Amino acid sequence: MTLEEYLYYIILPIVSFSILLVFIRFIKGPTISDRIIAVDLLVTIGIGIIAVYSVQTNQSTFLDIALILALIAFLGTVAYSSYIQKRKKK
Amino acid sequence: MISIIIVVLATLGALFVLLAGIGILRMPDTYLRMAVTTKAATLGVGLLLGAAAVYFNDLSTTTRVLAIIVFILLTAPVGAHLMGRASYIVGNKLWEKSVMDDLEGKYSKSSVKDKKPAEPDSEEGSTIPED
Amino acid sequence: MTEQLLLYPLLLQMFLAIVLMFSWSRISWQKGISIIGSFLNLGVAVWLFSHVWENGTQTIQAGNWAPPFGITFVADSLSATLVLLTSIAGVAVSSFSSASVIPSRLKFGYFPIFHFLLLGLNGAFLTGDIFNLYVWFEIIIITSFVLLTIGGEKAQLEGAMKYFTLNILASVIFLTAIAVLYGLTGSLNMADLAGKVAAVENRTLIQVNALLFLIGFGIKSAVFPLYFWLPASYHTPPSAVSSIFGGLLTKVGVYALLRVFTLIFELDTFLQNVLLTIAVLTLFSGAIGALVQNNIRKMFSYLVICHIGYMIAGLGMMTEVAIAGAIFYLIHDILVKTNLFMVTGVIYKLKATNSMKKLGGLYADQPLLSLLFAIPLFSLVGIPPLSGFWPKLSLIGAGFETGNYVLIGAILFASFLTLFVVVRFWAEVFWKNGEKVEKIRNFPYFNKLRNYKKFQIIGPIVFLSIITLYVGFGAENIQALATRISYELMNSEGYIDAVFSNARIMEK
Amino acid sequence: MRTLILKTASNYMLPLLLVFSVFILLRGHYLPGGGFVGGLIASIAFVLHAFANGLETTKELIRIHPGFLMPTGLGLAFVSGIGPLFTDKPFMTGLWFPELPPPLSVLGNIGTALFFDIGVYFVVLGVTLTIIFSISEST
Amino acid sequence: MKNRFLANLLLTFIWVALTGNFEFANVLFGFLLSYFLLWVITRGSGNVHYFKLVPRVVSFFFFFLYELVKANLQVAYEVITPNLNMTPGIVAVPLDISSDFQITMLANLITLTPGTLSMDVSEDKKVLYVHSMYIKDREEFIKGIKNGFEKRIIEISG
Amino acid sequence: MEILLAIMVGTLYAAGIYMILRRSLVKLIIGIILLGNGANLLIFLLGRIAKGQPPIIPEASKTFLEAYSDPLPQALILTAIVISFGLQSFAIILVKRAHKVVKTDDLDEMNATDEYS
Amino acid sequence: MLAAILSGFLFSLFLVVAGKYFRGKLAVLSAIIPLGLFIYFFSFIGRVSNGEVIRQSYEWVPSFGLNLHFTLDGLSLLFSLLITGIGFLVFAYTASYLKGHSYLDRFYGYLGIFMGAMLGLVLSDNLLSMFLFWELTSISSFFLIGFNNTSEASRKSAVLALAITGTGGFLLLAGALLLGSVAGTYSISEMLSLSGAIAQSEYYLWIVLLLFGAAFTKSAQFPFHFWLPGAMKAPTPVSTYLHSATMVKAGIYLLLRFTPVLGNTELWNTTLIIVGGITMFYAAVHTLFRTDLKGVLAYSTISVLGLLVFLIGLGTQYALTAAAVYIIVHALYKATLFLVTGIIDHETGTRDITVLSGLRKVMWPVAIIGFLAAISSAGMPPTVGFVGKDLVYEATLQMEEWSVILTIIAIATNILVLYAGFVVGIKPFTGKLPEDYSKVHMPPMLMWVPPAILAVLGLIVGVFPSIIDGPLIKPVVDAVGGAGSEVHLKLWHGFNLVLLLSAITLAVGITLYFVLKPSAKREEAIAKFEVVSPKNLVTEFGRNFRKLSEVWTGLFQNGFLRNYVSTIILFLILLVGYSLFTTDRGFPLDLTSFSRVTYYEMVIMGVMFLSVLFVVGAKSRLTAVVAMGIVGYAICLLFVIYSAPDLAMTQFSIDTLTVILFVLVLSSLPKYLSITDYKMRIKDGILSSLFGILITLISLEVLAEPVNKEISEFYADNAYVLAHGKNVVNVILVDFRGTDTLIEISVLTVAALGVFSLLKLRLRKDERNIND
Ligand code: NA
Ligand code: NA
Repeated sequence: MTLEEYLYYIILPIVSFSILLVFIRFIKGPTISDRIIAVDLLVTIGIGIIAVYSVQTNQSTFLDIALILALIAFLGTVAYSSYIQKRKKK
Repeated sequence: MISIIIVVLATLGALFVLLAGIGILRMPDTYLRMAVTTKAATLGVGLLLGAAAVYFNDLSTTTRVLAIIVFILLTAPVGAHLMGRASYIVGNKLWEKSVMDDLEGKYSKSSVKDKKPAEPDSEEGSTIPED
Repeated sequence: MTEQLLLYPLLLQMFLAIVLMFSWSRISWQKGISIIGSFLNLGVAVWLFSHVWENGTQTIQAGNWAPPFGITFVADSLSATLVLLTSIAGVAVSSFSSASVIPSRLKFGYFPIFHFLLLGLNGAFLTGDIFNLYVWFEIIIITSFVLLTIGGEKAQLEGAMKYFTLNILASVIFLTAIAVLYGLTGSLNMADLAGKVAAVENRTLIQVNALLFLIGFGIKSAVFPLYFWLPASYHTPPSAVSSIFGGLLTKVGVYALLRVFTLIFELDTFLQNVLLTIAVLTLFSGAIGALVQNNIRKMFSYLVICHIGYMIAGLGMMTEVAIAGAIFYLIHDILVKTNLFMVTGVIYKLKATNSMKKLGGLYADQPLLSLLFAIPLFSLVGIPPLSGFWPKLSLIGAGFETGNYVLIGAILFASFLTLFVVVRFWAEVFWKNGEKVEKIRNFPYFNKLRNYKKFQIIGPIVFLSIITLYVGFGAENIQALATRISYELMNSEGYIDAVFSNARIMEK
Repeated sequence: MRTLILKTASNYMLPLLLVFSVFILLRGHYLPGGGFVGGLIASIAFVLHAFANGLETTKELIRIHPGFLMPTGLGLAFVSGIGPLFTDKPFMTGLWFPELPPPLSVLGNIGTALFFDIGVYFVVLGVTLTIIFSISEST
Repeated sequence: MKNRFLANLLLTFIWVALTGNFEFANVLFGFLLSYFLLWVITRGSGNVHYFKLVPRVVSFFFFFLYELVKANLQVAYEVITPNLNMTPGIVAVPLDISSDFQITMLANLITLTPGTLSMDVSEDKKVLYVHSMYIKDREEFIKGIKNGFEKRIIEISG
Repeated sequence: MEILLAIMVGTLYAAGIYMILRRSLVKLIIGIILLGNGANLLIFLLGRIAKGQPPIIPEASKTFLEAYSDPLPQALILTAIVISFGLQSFAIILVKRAHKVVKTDDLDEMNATDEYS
Repeated sequence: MLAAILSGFLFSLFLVVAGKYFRGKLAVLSAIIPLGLFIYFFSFIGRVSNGEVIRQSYEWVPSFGLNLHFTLDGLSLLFSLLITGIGFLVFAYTASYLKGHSYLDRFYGYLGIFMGAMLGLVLSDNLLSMFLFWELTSISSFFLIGFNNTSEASRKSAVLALAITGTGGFLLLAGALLLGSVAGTYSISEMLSLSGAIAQSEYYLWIVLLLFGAAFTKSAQFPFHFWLPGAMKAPTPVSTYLHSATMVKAGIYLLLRFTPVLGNTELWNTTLIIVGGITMFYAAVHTLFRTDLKGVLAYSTISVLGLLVFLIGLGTQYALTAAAVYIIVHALYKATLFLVTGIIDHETGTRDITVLSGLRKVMWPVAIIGFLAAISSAGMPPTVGFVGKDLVYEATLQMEEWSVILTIIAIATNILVLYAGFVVGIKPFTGKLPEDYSKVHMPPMLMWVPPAILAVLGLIVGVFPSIIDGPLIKPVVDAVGGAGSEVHLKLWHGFNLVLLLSAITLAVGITLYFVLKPSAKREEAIAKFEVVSPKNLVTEFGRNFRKLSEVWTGLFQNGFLRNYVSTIILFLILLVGYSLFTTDRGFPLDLTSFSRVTYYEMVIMGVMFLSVLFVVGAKSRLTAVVAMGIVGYAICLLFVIYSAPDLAMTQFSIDTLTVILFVLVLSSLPKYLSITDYKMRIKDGILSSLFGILITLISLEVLAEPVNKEISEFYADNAYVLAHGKNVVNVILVDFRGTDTLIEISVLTVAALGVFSLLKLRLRKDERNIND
């Protein structure tokens, strides 16, 4: 089994499956916080997928996207949390 | 040799990611979900990125991978902190088997004390416009 | 100097917009820059027009990339004419705005945005690239959207929501059409597309693609049943804004339809029938819509719709005479509608209302102004020999030639209702004794304005009226232009040749 | 939203993100990135700072009005577009300058395209900040 | 001044690392760029504390990694086994450390290690509220943190 | 794969229109965003897709050595995305302002401009 | 001739500038213009009566075939003389009638335009220029009818008149264009030789019907006649000039002018006889029921117009001669009666025939004038009216078919016209002078001399009809019925059937006058029947049409954005769907060309798909926004997988920013609304699903088509070599297609400016009132 195959048949399925699990949590909620946490986790796993995919396709360029994801996704969380609190205050 | 390292890193990473997935699904309250996922995912993704760094085996890629990992380490806990705090303020209940809550009453009197048990996914807030 | 002449209208407007942004808080500077700049632009447009008239279609390859690889700009007679008309309307509205728009609005970027709008219009008329056209459309949308909401009062916002949503819908459909077109041909250059579209074997897809363009541009041109955004919004912004909208915005859609359906797609019978049906229903709906309005700006808004029908009719018949009629009408309509919305602005300034019921007595109060206003009004109706009359000759004539009797009926019907509506407008607003409307305190009544401001407001109306009279009495010249444009459109090889063989790529 | 933890973290992230945004901007011609993304990241850096420290602090930090960045960037892009006109080349023709001395040599080939991209960077930064700041101020 | 210089150096390093180009020209460019950016964002206000960070972050990193892995395994066990045998709760942990940086670092470390989550810091910066999955005894838990991460942080940041 | 993407594009278009047809202003904006995403993906899809071949010329070479994906649709989409962003941000603010002035989020209550007056 | 026509226009233009000087004593000077023109045209009588046709031509808009070609033949000469002659008198009369009126200058302005237009109309040899002047007469008459513009009735009448004549104008336009395209020319004189071919053309019916429409509306034929009584709201000089002597005769002129081109067919003659016959009788009967002097005159005018149409329909040389004479007759006596009415109105302040009497005691010259006109209208010898009436009877009697019926109608009409003439010309002056009017005095000279001239002229021509037969009538008959006509007018034909009929007419008419006094009761009585009158039918139609317009307009522009969107989408689905499915072919779907589906792509797509559904179904705004975030991130991942790193970066950054924007804005918004009912959701669901399916099908079909990558390859080959960049997408953005980018950042800038102004600009309270 080559590395590519290993990634394709073992690693990516596991990660993809995790995505599904997280997405189920997103669907189930029940609170908005749970959903936001789920989305946050999805993005983080997305970084992982990109890492694996860059290896699989031999394109290190994709890692730059992962870099941006890592930097920016955080801001979404900041915004959401600020929003939930703001709503509560009223 | 290098492939083996990659395989090991990738496998471990994938497993930790999976762990985070199972964790977020199984854990009974928001805080516990967060507690599990923040780190499992961070570690898992870190390992996957490490695998990539090893695979490409050049300096600029490695530094970029390190940068990503640093960024995640920097931002993930801050994010978790913000969400945890926000959830608590909003009134997300702790799991019923929780043993203590030192934060109780620390936020404004109204918000936590008379917390309506977190309205599952209802619209937060009133219909009165703010301004 | 003249090699890149066709870009000057664009560059000048962009330059103006940037300079105006830098003079953000200095309103009086902005007024001066805008008016002087508009005159400069008029000069450039006249220059470009005469250059194109004498030397034929001009092209420029932006970035010095050979077509179809870079973005091509093309000024054929149609484009040059529309750029000229835009610059004429630009001069008028720029001056009109500087005296009529309230200072609070001017302080928030009115002028830069206005020049971005003119930039967008010029760009849309000059580009030879379909995606680039999309981008120009977007700047037109966003600028018009901002101008529509500037000041943000209730009616403006409501109108803007509808305007925005439907125009975005149009953009999405346009973009969808571009996607399909690119998927089929791999090209974006319109001259290049002409050949590549013809070579596609799947004609059904080409027809579908043409329909998507038709609907996208149809929304922008405000034809039936796609016009809803227009009556919902045109009466809400300051009249200066309404006038540039009324004169030019829908015309961009018409221009795009003309361009796309003469250059890229062949009009088959089905498409022709679709266009003709649309034209008939547009004439009908617009006319009777105008009939029931009490707000005079709304009334003119519906007339904008109605008269788009003439141009679509011309396109739908697809004969040289018919297209010439559409072009003549286009020229006439830009001048007259711009003017009329300014007229509504002056009326508002005189009486502080736009309600036909409340208005009145204008003829007694302002006889000379009334006579002045009569020029665009009766030109709109097309009382011969005023400008609106001539294109109808071509259109009806072409209708007989092609046997489109229902269309002729619709043209006559719309003409009649236009006449009726305008005449009733005259009777109500100019003749009737107005209700005693209570004077509003602090309202900038026209009579209270300083003389130079009055001039800035009336001057543009006089300016456009004179040009309109020229179009009417000098119809021979305008018809010569319309015929030439029509010829160029119907024989698009000239356009394609100009893009490809005249393309001058300099040493890299 | 001002928690100590976020505030501290954001103070460290600001310069980091800015460096990163310039990095993305400058490499755009060779690798993924460019003026857009660069500008977006830079603006996100300031927005984050504003979230954590309050808008006033961030505005003090930037000092110039973000609105000013828009005409500046637009002007820069415009000038690099019309530059070629003065050498009798069409609008937007790329002009390339001779090799530069260090440290600017790291930028590689310098041409109007680079200035254009920098213009884009400023516009995007100015636009985003104007929008976000205006909203924050009005709520 | 010294602070800024160190921060400048750190940013330069990051620049060089990002670009992966260690030529002198690039280092110089990175330095000038960082200098400019720092000038932009530190005019008027703010003491940016980079300079203190560099060595400590590096040395601390490995300790942290160890904690991370160890605790992850613990959580993994919890997640994978059928029953949930947790005793979660929120504990107020009194702090000895006082600087913003230290507190933030501690909080983040606590969050990153499994089972625990920093919820908030009190207004007076004296208390850190921590949510944990396993609380057998409050004092014992507090002691664990104080002897673990907090002690380490004090050590490395003096 | 293309077939899935095509279905996805259709879904985005459908969902976008459906959301625009709701009465809430916020839903309207969401609808517009969905439509925009749909259109972008459509350009992407019809420009033909390719896996793992970013249109970036390898470091040591002057041109592509192997297959690359079509860069033009990507550039078009990039432009479209950014433009949509500008429009959407303005629309979002408009919703805010409209709500403040008109005092409703309900589009059905925003029809005064179409009444005969 | 051009100068003659233009003089009217130039005069009006001159008044715009110098109007205020013409409001006072100078007003009478304006009559010099029509007088001069009258003399000018008068000078042509000799040449024209010798059969000469004078032509002048100027090129104007040759590309439309519209040139100013003027022809002066008998027909146009007769009309020109009427226009300028009556014009002269009316101009002079007006100076006194509207003396001191503050808008006197405007009035002259309109009159000037009208006169010019009317001259242009009758002199044009070019069909299009004729139409042009035709329209100008309508417009100028609109301004004249509405001259008392503060009165609502005046305004309504003006609008109504223009609506009817305007309709006719458009029919004329269509007819002219059709005729022009059939004949291949717009020159009427050239058409003369083509009349056979035109009559054979398949469009002949349409041409005739369109021209009839124009003529009937302009000349107030049943059922379009009703605008004319309404037009009596105009000041009396207008009624005199336009509505009896000239403009209403434009339709008659048109019919006469086209008789040689289109006439002599059964369609032509029968229609004209029927319409003219109905009109003349119907209108004549109506005169019995009017109490307003001008009302009576209006209906009698309509009746005469009907008679003229009727005569043209008869088409014989006699009939045409009768028509030509009657045009003069009518102009002379009807103008007189109108002017007299104007004097009465001016001096007494009323036109109510039931209260007017005995005025001879205070204004005997006027009484004489009225009497002369009345007997002329009655057709009593020795007036010119007698000559005219005799000719009519001769014409009807000469007909081979239906002559009895036609004659009876003619007699009945004449009786009633006589009645009308007496009521207006005699009744006000006879009997006792009411107390109220004892102070009434003579009008100024300027007012009674013009009608006097006309009345005397009527008498002179009646006694010596040969004055006009050679110089005026014969050329008309030649022009219309073909050269070489024999026209000899005589007052006395000897005792014959015609004389008997005349006697009967007079006897019955005079009896009727004495028996049937005008009364308000009768007028009210007939009003009950007015419900079904053409006027009411038209106004009713107008009202219903307006309602329909409101319904139609409201149906589409109903204020609900979602209806607008659904209409547009439905339209798109129907058109595109039709086009996609009607072509007979299999659906070309080539699955083999597609790439392999991997599970991770399926997972991403699945997540994305579910998120979209989640967005759609979300009950909470924030949930929807969060789910939108997932959609965006999923797209970002797709971009990564399909080799678009730049897109992925941008998509991700922009998605995040959008989330921030939403979050900042949402916090000030109220609850997420879910108000639409179940049915609506189903309906919208179906509509949007169809739309989505359509897009999917189109894209799949496009994917099956061959690809052309010429341009992309050029980019790939030259990105580094020529543009010095390796990220081709970026090179496209900043170089190959840099213009796009430049505009795109402009879009962003404008959006930001818009946001800024939207959030920061607060109009002051007083500014908010300014909707401008
Ligand atoms: Na063609
Ligand atoms: Na008309």
